Formats: sequence, structure tokens, C-alpha cells
Amino acid sequence: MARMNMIQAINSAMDVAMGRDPKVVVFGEDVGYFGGVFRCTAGLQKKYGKQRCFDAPISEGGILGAAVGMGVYGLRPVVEIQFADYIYPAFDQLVSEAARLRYRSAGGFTAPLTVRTPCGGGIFGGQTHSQSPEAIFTHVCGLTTVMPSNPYDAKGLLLAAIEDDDPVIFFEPKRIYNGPFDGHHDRPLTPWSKHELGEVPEEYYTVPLGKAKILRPGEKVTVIAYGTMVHVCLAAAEESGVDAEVIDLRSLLPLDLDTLVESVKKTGRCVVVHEATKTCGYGAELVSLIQEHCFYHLEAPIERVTGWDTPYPHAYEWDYFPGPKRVAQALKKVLED
Amino acid sequence: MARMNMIQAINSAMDVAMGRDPKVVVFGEDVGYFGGVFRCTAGLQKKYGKQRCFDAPISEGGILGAAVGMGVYGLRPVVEIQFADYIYPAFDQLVSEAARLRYRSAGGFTAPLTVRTPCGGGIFGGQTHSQSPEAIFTHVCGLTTVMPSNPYDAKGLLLAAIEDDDPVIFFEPKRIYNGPFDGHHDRPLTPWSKHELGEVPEEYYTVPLGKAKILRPGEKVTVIAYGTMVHVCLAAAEESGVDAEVIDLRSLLPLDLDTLVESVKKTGRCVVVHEATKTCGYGAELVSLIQEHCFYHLEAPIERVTGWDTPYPHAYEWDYFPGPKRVAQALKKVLED
Amino acid sequence: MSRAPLQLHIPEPKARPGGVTDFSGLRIPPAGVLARPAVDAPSEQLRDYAYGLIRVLDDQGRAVGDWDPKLDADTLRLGLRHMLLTREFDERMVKLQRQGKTSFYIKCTGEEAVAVAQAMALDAGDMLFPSYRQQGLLVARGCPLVRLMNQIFSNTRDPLKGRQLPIMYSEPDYGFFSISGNLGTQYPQAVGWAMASAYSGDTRIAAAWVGDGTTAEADFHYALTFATVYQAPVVLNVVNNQWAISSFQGIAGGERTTFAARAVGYGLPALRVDGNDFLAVYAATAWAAERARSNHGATLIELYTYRAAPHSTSDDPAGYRPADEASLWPLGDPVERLKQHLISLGEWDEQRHATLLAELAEEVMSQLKEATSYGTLGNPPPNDPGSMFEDVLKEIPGRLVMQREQMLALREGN
Amino acid sequence: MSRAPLQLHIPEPKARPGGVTDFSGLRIPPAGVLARPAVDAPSEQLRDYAYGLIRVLDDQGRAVGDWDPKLDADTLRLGLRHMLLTREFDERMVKLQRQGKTSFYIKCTGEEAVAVAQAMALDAGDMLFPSYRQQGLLVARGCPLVRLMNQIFSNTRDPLKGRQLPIMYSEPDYGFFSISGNLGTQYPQAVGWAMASAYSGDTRIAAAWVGDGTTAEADFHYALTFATVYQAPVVLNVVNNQWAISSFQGIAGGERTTFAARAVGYGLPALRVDGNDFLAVYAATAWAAERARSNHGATLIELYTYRAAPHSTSDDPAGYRPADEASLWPLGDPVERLKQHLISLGEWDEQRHATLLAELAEEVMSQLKEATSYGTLGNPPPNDPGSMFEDVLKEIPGRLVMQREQMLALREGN
Ligand SMILES: Cc1ncc(C[n+]2csc(CCOP(=O)(O)OP(=O)(O)O)c2C)c(N)n1
Ligand SMILES: Cc1ncc(C[n+]2csc(CCOP(=O)(O)OP(=O)(O)O)c2C)c(N)n1
Ligand SMILES: [Mg+2]
Ligand SMILES: [Mg+2]
Repeated sequence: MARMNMIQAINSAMDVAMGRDPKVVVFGEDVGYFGGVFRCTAGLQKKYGKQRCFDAPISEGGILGAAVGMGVYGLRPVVEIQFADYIYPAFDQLVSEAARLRYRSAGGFTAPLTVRTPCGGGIFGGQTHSQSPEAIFTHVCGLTTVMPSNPYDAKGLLLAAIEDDDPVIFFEPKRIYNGPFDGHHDRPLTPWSKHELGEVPEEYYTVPLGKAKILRPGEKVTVIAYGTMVHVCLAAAEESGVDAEVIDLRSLLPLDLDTLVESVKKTGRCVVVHEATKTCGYGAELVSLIQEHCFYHLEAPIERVTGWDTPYPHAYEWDYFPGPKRVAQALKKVLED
Repeated sequence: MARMNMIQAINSAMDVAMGRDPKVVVFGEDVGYFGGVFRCTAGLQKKYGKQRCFDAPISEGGILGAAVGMGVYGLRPVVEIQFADYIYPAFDQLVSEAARLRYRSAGGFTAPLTVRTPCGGGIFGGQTHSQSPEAIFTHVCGLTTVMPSNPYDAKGLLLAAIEDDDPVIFFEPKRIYNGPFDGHHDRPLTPWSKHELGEVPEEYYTVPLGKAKILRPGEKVTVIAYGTMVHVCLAAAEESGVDAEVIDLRSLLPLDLDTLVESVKKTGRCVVVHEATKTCGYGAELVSLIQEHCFYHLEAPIERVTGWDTPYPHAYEWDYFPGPKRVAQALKKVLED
Repeated sequence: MSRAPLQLHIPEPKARPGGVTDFSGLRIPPAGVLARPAVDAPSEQLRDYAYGLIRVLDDQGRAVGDWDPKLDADTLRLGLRHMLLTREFDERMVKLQRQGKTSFYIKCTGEEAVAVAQAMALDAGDMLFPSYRQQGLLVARGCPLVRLMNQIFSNTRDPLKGRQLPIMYSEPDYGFFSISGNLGTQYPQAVGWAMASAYSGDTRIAAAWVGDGTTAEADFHYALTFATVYQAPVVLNVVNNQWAISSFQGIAGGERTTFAARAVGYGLPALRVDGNDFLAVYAATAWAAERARSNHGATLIELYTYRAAPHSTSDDPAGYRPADEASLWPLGDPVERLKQHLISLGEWDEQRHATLLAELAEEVMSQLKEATSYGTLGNPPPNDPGSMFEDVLKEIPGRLVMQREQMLALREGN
Repeated sequence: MSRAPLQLHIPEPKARPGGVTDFSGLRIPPAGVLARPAVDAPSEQLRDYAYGLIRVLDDQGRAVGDWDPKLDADTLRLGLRHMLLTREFDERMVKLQRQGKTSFYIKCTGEEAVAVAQAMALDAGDMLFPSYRQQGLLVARGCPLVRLMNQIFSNTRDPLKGRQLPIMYSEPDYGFFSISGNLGTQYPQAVGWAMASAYSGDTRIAAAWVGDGTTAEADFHYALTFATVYQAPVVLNVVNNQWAISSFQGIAGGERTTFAARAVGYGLPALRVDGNDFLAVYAATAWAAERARSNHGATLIELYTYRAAPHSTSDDPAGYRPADEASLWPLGDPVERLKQHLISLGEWDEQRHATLLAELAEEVMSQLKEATSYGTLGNPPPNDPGSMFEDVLKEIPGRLVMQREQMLALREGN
């Protein structure tokens, strides 16, 4: 099996999808000849021609509007928004159009598009290259929201997203493009090539949307995370010595609630972790669902470990980023409570 | 004291604000000569001149962009977005700009603007004249989010919003513009003129942002709501005979957490109600905070009664709208649990 | 350098209620004066068309000049029929709205030539991305009125299952895209559809419509940008009916230039057309369609017309414009003008006209009878609330299955 | 009618790495040929300026024609100094970025005339809404470089308290608006500021900058729409430096017309200017400023230039354009051209130039010394993390007070 980092795995997913289905087209800012500022589309234009992988005007709303129209025609557009922070200008086309089209036309028209976008901090990108806006999409019915934590899942989920007949927002935590960053910014990064989830088949496969994965089984507390935070949580569990069960959601919506409920019923305690700001983050929904479904099993309040309710401050990146120490503290807290 | 409906109270707030401060300007689609499609700005252009209350192009993003610039200059723009459903095109200017300007400039520049926008359903407006998108704003740090439930509060909160030195989103539940609609769509609506909260002083006063109000004291269960749902909850409490304490948030962010926590600690049970879709709605944040702060006092899972996770369907309006029956059912459920 | 105080300019229409609108300042060139350029003419050579006004029917109802599409009498009569049917349908629906049979309606009175002539000039396979005021497209494409009525009444046969506000049609079988409540979003979508068609080596083009007011939305800019960059085969129409609810077109930026001129800014050709002149609209649309279909890219057409109707049944224009403004509109009424043209050709007369009107009224009534047999708004109440959980996604997700159960249980409980 | 298959057009630049860019097709009119119109000329009479190119400095370095702003030698030398200082500053900062003293930097090499000449042509009180490539505005307005360095280093004196990406300056005291990471948002904000100034009867105008690529954003359209509707006193600049990261200007819609032409579509005047010609930039800006200040509304200026630098320190243009493209740019280098002009006037020589360069290098170094004494990125680590909770709102809200406590406790715990 090949070793790939997340960039290569994502690139491979698009390559495989384009090879299988001429309806798949890829476009976005700088994705054509250059292959994307993070190189995720490198080589695709050369291989499939400039009509199938091309640069778009700096116009996120236009990119989404055009993608909806292409989807209506029958294509499967896969568009890149250069940074998740720049998805806001496309918000109306995503929320009022892509997400609502099937419903309002009673199935007469659909928008089977995929939006790929790098998210999250930890790269000294400052407040407009570090955001994690997933919760504003999970509030919108009609959208599917995915965030992988490793190359294997990234490829399989992206292929599943492209094949999905409804719009999917595919968040790529850019801090783990090259390796499973665990929040220890002062230590060297292990590259994916040294990690088992860096083993990625060259060929086609999918990872189903809506299935979480237990990455570390445990008995005392359930830790729910996605994206970069999965690795932070694994480190926190390891370092704190807490017998924590760490679950990687992989797909936020659809949500694999059963897996979560089963785990929390077993452990009786739960910590929810994300990098996005706390208030009304996706963690709030997770907490709500778990208290609803596991109320009588809970032995302590569910803790949220998240980004603070401020923009992402450039120089205070590591005071902002919810690192392993904060997660470990929360693990201990729920055990003490 | 004068009797006003919510439209008149909102109009009066702007009138008073404009009278007191020449820096207050009002604009938006159809708000000038015509006075707004809901008549909230009626008479203001005539009274203050067309430079102070004027029509804007159909360009929600442009309206917000211009308002930010005016705020930077030193004015206090009050803009109307004709329906909350049409706020999405302005999302980037609201989230990346208005909300972040003070922070990113370290206080050097600010955007003291107010966005007024009618929200909510119950008027057969279909999916694009019925939405309640408050939760996508409460997730954004830097924004203040307000939703009044009656004329008195509407005027006082709007004046407070206009005076606030940061951007405020002021949601107007259009279903209660004329009277306190309690969800019984088959019964005649009581007009505000027959309601004590329809008594509104003509002159200046403010209702502080961030203070909830207990509208109905009770011992058995705490009901948290805002906007139209406040009246639905009052009706549900009345009709179910449940000894419920009904709290009107008035301001979602800042949130008056103390009042909520105190109440839930007393009652041990809680129902959270809103009209917006459930998943990642503001209710999720309320549930999370309450389970965090009142865990050991809770005797049953906190229930959420919300709009379903679908767009607002025109003909099935009353199957969608969370009416008093659904709320009453939830009240009984938490008591039984 | 001048240091006088700056002043803020706020545009104002020519007249307000109580006043009299003076349209004499409008520059309306005579019919027939503009030449019809080659469809592959470079856009730089076409700039003047953004400032002129293509007109074919002259004041005597004769078709004159280069742009005369030379339609045969049957086609003209069909156009007249479609326009009259559209008008009759509008009138009837407004009456029903007043009777509470539906919550809402939007008329296109005075603008019938736009949708009808454009639908006729386009191919049947071309994809239409309309706003809410082009019901004439569906009439001209032969969509049964009963389908539209079923949607308007949200009845048991509503093709949109009661989900949409009345008149927000979606008719895939008639190449008519789902109307959006959010203004303008269909514009870049049409461009994307056209790009997809070009990518696929198809021969079908797209067409889209927005109003003058809607040109101020981002989507207008997105569409023109993408259309020029990728030479998308699309006809982009701006229906300048002078009003956007209560705002006159100066508030959308129409004071200082034409809406057609927007296209010039992107290097796209624009045709400015007398929107009440059936022949001119037909000819301009045919030109733009041919240009697009032969890989010369997009054209913007400004259809210069007047919104004779209120904005919608929720609106009363008496609050913001002189009551008689429509009747003073110097370009007349599209139906009347086509009728006079046919009469002047000897292909029509008052008698036949009266017969046709009666026939159309009958047609509307008979379809209405059928539609009302399936119900009107809330009468009987729509009977499949569970369906509201369908089509959010292709498969109903687990949480919606649960919500549906909850909702149905609650209903039963009554 | 043709029924050949449609084709999707994807624009391509003249050359890619390994190739040679042939600029001979560019239509570059000689200097001095365009007349300078009256500042109150109606926009219809100014359309040609959107397609021409205002040039003052001819190939011999002489100032020719109507647009010559007739600046005295001191002013010219000051302009040269500002441009050179900007360039020196850029070079030094890139070196420091390579040394890891900051995470990021953006140069404006080859575009110095844009910001410097424009700042000099505007009044000190005018409000500037820049993009990230107009550091020359701050240099020309006399903002101490040490302030910019402090921001770049996120050090203890960082005026933005470590919150912003390097070079995202915000300098209220110099009338320089907070740079946004989201492209283009400042454009309608500048219009709003200008509207507020006009509303207030002020005499100050606004100016804003975006790149060629950014014209495709919604905010560009919003700005032009609002500017034309309300006749806002604003100068809207498009810096067409041919590239937007790796995308050439054809991807932004520059293949079929100029960016200046966009303004024509809104009935606004546009001036297309040789952006590497200090005198032309100065003159065009002065004209637009005077027009705005005398209540004749907005002007769009397209500054035709070339991004000689990589997009940023994160970018390597070798991946998408020929390495020597900058040196082939037919409009030369703005610094070199102004220098030659001064020499040809007998107001400058190589000796003085060398002395000035040394002086500026010294100035940069001495300010750098001061700045580094306050720290560079992470060295020492910034020492007031609690401050990250300030300025989210005017008053720190309760929940942030709690989060701050939590954060500080966690830090202590280490
Ligand atoms: C994004 C958005 N903003 C505002 C509205 C409310 N609205 C509906 S129609 C309309 C006026 C549109 O005017 P115009 O584009 O000229 O079309 P016309 O009604 O004249 O055909 C407005 C403001 C909306 N539907 N969508
Ligand atoms: C809304 C948004 N989309 C995308 C980006 C990423 N981005 C930063 S600079 C840039 C290119 C801008 O090109 P141009 O406007 O020509 O300015 P230049 O860099 O040439 O000065 C892009 C795409 C962004 N910052 N904001
Ligand atoms: Mg209109
Ligand atoms: Mg550029």
C-alpha cells in the first residue's frame, strides 16, 4: 500500500473520482495549472485537461453559484474554497441554494456538489486563515458536513462525498496535512509516512459518511472529537493516563449518535472537543444530544474543550489552541466531578 | 402611556434615537419614502429628511459594507434587512468585518451598527420568509444578538442596541408585530393594544442588553424561550396547568445565564424552546450551559422544542411551527421523566 | 481645490403619489433605426447597443428595420395568445387570492412580451432560470395551467408538495428551474449550467432573468464575471420594469447609465430592447441565443418595460408612485401593440380578438375547476404532513425519521 | 442556426514556466496623448479613458502632455525617497522572514508608485482603505517604520497586540484602515465612509484599493453600485498587477476588456493609468480626488502595473509563470523611471542616488534595531495572553472573563 500524507490522499481521491466519472469537474482559486495553494489539486489539470480542472475568479459566491448550476445540469463539481475563512461570501449560495434546492423543487433539481476547504489553526495564519466554521453549516438542514483526521479517511470520505447526491462540505484540517499534529507544537511533527493511517490504497474505496470511529477504546470517559483535535485528544489520554475512549466523528452530519451514546452509557462521563469557538459550536449540539440520550448514565457534567470565544490571535496561537494539557485537565475534571 | 404594537414601538425607538443623535441614520430596502414593507420606518424620511432615512439597493452585502464604513466614520447606522432569510448575502460583512473590526484593529476602528430584521414564521411566508437564523450569529464572537417578545422591550432594546458601541443584530419576530401570537392560529389574535406590554412610553428609555425576564414564575420546570415562542410557552404553561417558570431571554448574547441557572436550580427541570431548526440551534447552547451549571440539580433530561430540521414548508406551517401543544407535551414529559 | 462641504445624493423618482410623472425626458429612439449586427461581431463593436433601444414596431404598429424577425402570422397569433392567456391567468389568480384561496400571487401585467417572446425565440431544450415574474415562459412552453394552480393552491396535486410559496414554480419537464425566494441566485447558476453544457459538448444554452432592482445583488456580478471569463453560452436578461417594490430604478443604479451598460464593463455585448415590443424582444433574444449557441458567449439583454401591476398581492403601489403612471408609460402595452400589428397586417380583427379572449377565459376557468377539485389553500388542509421530511436529502436521515414520528404522533394525539 | 457542439473556454496566460512571455500585443499608447478633461465632465464623455492609458513619462524620461502634474523637484525627490524606502523596507523584511523573525511578509516590488504617488496626491485627512500591498501609503504618510515592524514581529509594542497576521496593519492616526484578510471587504466600507462624510458635510474623501483578482468579489460590485447611486466621494482603485497569486488577470475577467471598463457599466468615470509612471498616477489620483471633493462623485482608477514580487513569502511564482516575466514588463520599473526623470531634469544624479540608498538602508536598520529590541515572533514569547480577550466587544463580556481566568490558570499550572 502507498504511503500518503493528507494532501496526497485528497489529491488521489479527486484523481480516482475523475478517472471513474467524466462528470466530475474540479475548480477553484489557483487549483488549475498551479494545483492549489496547498497542492491538493496538483497534476489534475495536466492529467485531465484544463476543462476539467481549472482556475476560478476570486469569487467564492460565484464558484458556488456556478457549481450549483453545474450540478443541476448533471455534473459533479468539486470546488475548493482556499481557506474555510473565505467561505462566508458563498454563504447564501450554500445555505439558500445548494442546501435547499432538492427540497424546494420536491426532488426535481439537485446540487450534488462537494466543497473542499482547509480549516483550523496552528499554522500561525492569524484570524482569517485559522477558523473552523463547521457549526454554521451543521445548523443548516440539507448540508452534509465532514472532517477527516487522517489520510485514509480523507480519501475514502472525499470519494463518498463526491458520490453523494447532495451537497457536502468537506473540511480539511490543514494543521494535519503533513502529519498527525497532537498539539505539542514544540516537538517535531511525525509525518504521515510513519503513521499507520498514512497507508492509503491507490485505488478506489469509500469511507461511509455518518460513521464515527473509536480510535482508542476506554472505560472511564468518552472523548468526542474530529479533525486535528482527534490527535490532541489521543495525546491527552495517553499523557494523562486516563482510561479514555476517544471517538473520531469523521462526519458531523450525519452524526453517528449510536456510537456516542453507547460509549457514554458505558463510561458515564464525556468530554467534547473542538477547535472552533465555544458558544454555539458543534460541541453544544453534541452535549445536548448526549444529555438527552444518556442522562441517567451521566455521572458528571459533560465538559467542552474548545477554542475561546475570540478570533484566532496570531501571536497567542498556542494559548488559543485547545492543546493536550487543556484536554487532559478536562478529562481529570470529569473524573473528579 | 401610549399603546403601541411592535411596529410602532420599533418605529418610535428609531424616531427617538434620530431625534437625540444626528449620527443615527436609517437605511435599507424600501425603508425610505415608503417606510418599509412592514412599515417600521414609516414617517422617518418625512421627519428627518431623505439623507437620514433612505432606500438602499437590493444588496444586503452592500448595505452592511456601507454601514460598517459609516460606523468607522463615526455614524450609528441602523439598517433593515427586509427578511432575516435575506441576511445571508451579508454574512461576510457581518462576520468577517463588523464582528471582527474592533478586535483586529485593537480598538482602533469600530462598527457601532444595528441590523434590524424580521424573522420567524407563522405568516405563510414559505421557506424564505420564515427563517430564524439567530444561531449562526450567536456562534460569532463580536456580535450581540437580541430578540424582543413585546412592544415595550422592542423599543427599549432597540434603543440600547443603537447606543451600543458594537454591532447588534436585532431580530423582530414578525408574527407578533401586531399581537402576542400564542400559536393558536385558529383563534383571533389579541392586539397589543389590549396587552399590558403594549404600553410603551413615547419618550426615551432603554432595556438593558443581557437581562432576561421571568414572565411567569413557577416551581416545577423552567421554560426558556425568546421572541414569538415566549407567548407560545406562556399559553402552554397555562393550558397544561404545569407550574412552569417561563423566562424570556430578550437578549441571546450577552446571555443572562444567572437568571437561568437560578431558576433551573430551583425547578430541577428545563425545557428550551425556539422556532429555528433543532440541530445546532441556540437551544443546543442553552442546554449545554444548563447541564454544565445545574448538573446536580437536574432531575430529567433537558428537552428541546424547536422547528423541525427541515425548511419551513408553506402549506404545513402549523405542523412545523412549535405550538403550545408540543410545548405542553414537553412540559409533561420532563415532569414524568 | 474646492473645499465646499460634501453632500450626500439620494436619488428620487420623477414623481410621487399626487404628482404626475413626466416621461418626456426618456430617450426613446424611433423603431427600426438600429442595424442588426452579425452574431459573431466582437463585443467592442457592439457597445452602442447598450445605450440605444432596439424597437421593431413603430407607432403605427408596423414592423420596421433590420431587427424585424419576420415571423409568420401564425407565430404572431400564437404569441398574442400566450400573452393574453398569461394576463387572463394573472387576473384570475389575483381574484382567487382576494378570496383567500391562496396566500399570495405575483402578476406580470405589462411585461408579458418579455417571457412569451423570449420563450418562443429560445429552443425547447434550453434551460430557463427565471425570477418570479416570468410565468409567461411556462405558458409559452405549454405547461398546463392546472399544474401552476395546484402549486399556487398547495393542494393535493401540488407538484412541490406544499413546500413553496405560491408561484415559486419548479418545472423540470419544461426546462424551468426552481424559482428561489432569494433574489438573483439563479443568475450564476444559469452560467454554471451553461458552462456544464459547453463542457459536455451539448448544444443547449441557458437563459436567466433578474429584475432591475436585483442587479445590485452579488449574484449579478458573479454571473457576468463567470460568463465573460468562460464565454458561457447563456442569455442574461435584466427586466427593467422601473420598480423594485417601492424603489425606482435609480436606487439600483439606473440614474447614471442603463442596466445594459453593466455588460459593457465586462466586455460582454448587451442589447437594450423595448420590452413591450414583442418583435423586438423576440429578435434580440434570437440573436443572443444564436451567438451563444455558436460559441461566441453570453449576451445581456435589458428589457425596458414597466411594472403595471403592484409588486405582489402584498403590495399597494399607491403608497409610493402616482396611480396613473402605468398608463403614461410611453412604450404602451405589449398585448395591445402586437394586436394592432396583426390587425395592421390584416391578420387579426376585433371580432377574432373577442372570441379568443372568451376562449382563454374559458380555458382558465376549466383548468381552475380541475385545480380547485384538488383543493385550495388549507381547504381541505393538506394531508401529507409527513412529506415535509422528504427531500431534505435524498434519503431521509435518521434524525428526521425520528422527528417525523414525533410530529405524526402529536397529530394523532389530537 | 449552428448546432456544432458547444465548447468551454478556459483562459490561459501568454506563457507558462519555461516559455517566454510576449508582451508585444499589449496596446501601450505613447505618453502624453490623452487630454486631461475637466473634473466635472459627465461620465458619458469620459468612457474612452477606461480603454486608453494615461501616461506622462515618455521613453526618454520626460514628462509630456496634458496630464503632467507639474510637480516641483522637491516633491519628485520626496516621491522617489518614499518609493525607495518602501522597497528597502520590503527587502529587509523578507530577509527577516527567512530568518524566522516573522511568519509572513508581502512585498509590493514594482508597484511602489501606486501607493506612494496616490498618498501624495490625496489630502492628509482623506481616509485610506487599502489592501495588503499598499505599504507605500504608510511610508508616504510618515508612519514610523518601527510601528510596522512591531506589528510584523507581533512584539511587545505591536500596536495590534499580537492579534493580526504580519502586515495586516491598522493605523487610525495615519488615516489607514485596518487591513482585512477577506479580500475586497474594504471597498464598500470606503464607499460607506465617503457617504458618511458627505452626509456630515465634511470635506474629506475616501480612497480604496483592490487587486485585479479581487474585482471578482461581491464587494467590488457593492462598492460600485453604492458609489454610483449615492455619488459617494471616493476614489476606487484597482491595482492590476497582472496576477492574483497564480491566476493571471484573464481569470478575473481581464481577457475581454479592461478593469477600468467595469466602472463604465455603472455610469462612473474610469481612468486607466500606467501604474509604473509616478507622474501619471499622481495626476490621475489628483483629478479623481478633486472630482470627488467637488461633489461629482466617485472615479475608478485602474493602475496598470506588474507584480514583480512573489505573491507573498508563502509563494514561489516559478511554479506558474516564466521567471523573467517581470523584467520583460514593457512599462518598466517605477523607481527607475522616476529616477531617470529627475536625472533628465538635472535634479538628481547617480551619486545622490547612492547616498540616498545608503541613508535609507541605515534608516531601516536603525528602526529595525529598535523594533527587534521589543522582540520578534515568539522571541521572547508575547507576554500578555490575557489581552486576547479584549476588544472582542467594548466591554469584556462575562463569559470571556471566565475564559480568560481559565486560560491564565492553565498557563500558571505549567
Ligand atoms: C436577497 C433578497 N433580498 C430581498 C428580497 C425581497 N424582495 C423580493 S422582490 C424585491 C424587489 C425586486 O425588484 P426587481 O429585481 O426590480 O424585480 P421586479 O419585482 O421588479 O420584477 C425585493 C426587495 C428578496 N426576495 N431576496
Ligand atoms: C475572500 C478571500 N478569498 C480568497 C483569499 C485568498 N487570497 C489572498 S490574496 C489572493 C489573490 C489576490 O489577488 P489580487 O486581488 O490580484 O491582488 P494582488 O495580490 O495581486 O495584489 C487570494 C486569492 C482571501 N484572502 N480572501
Ligand atoms: Mg423591477
Ligand atoms: Mg493582482
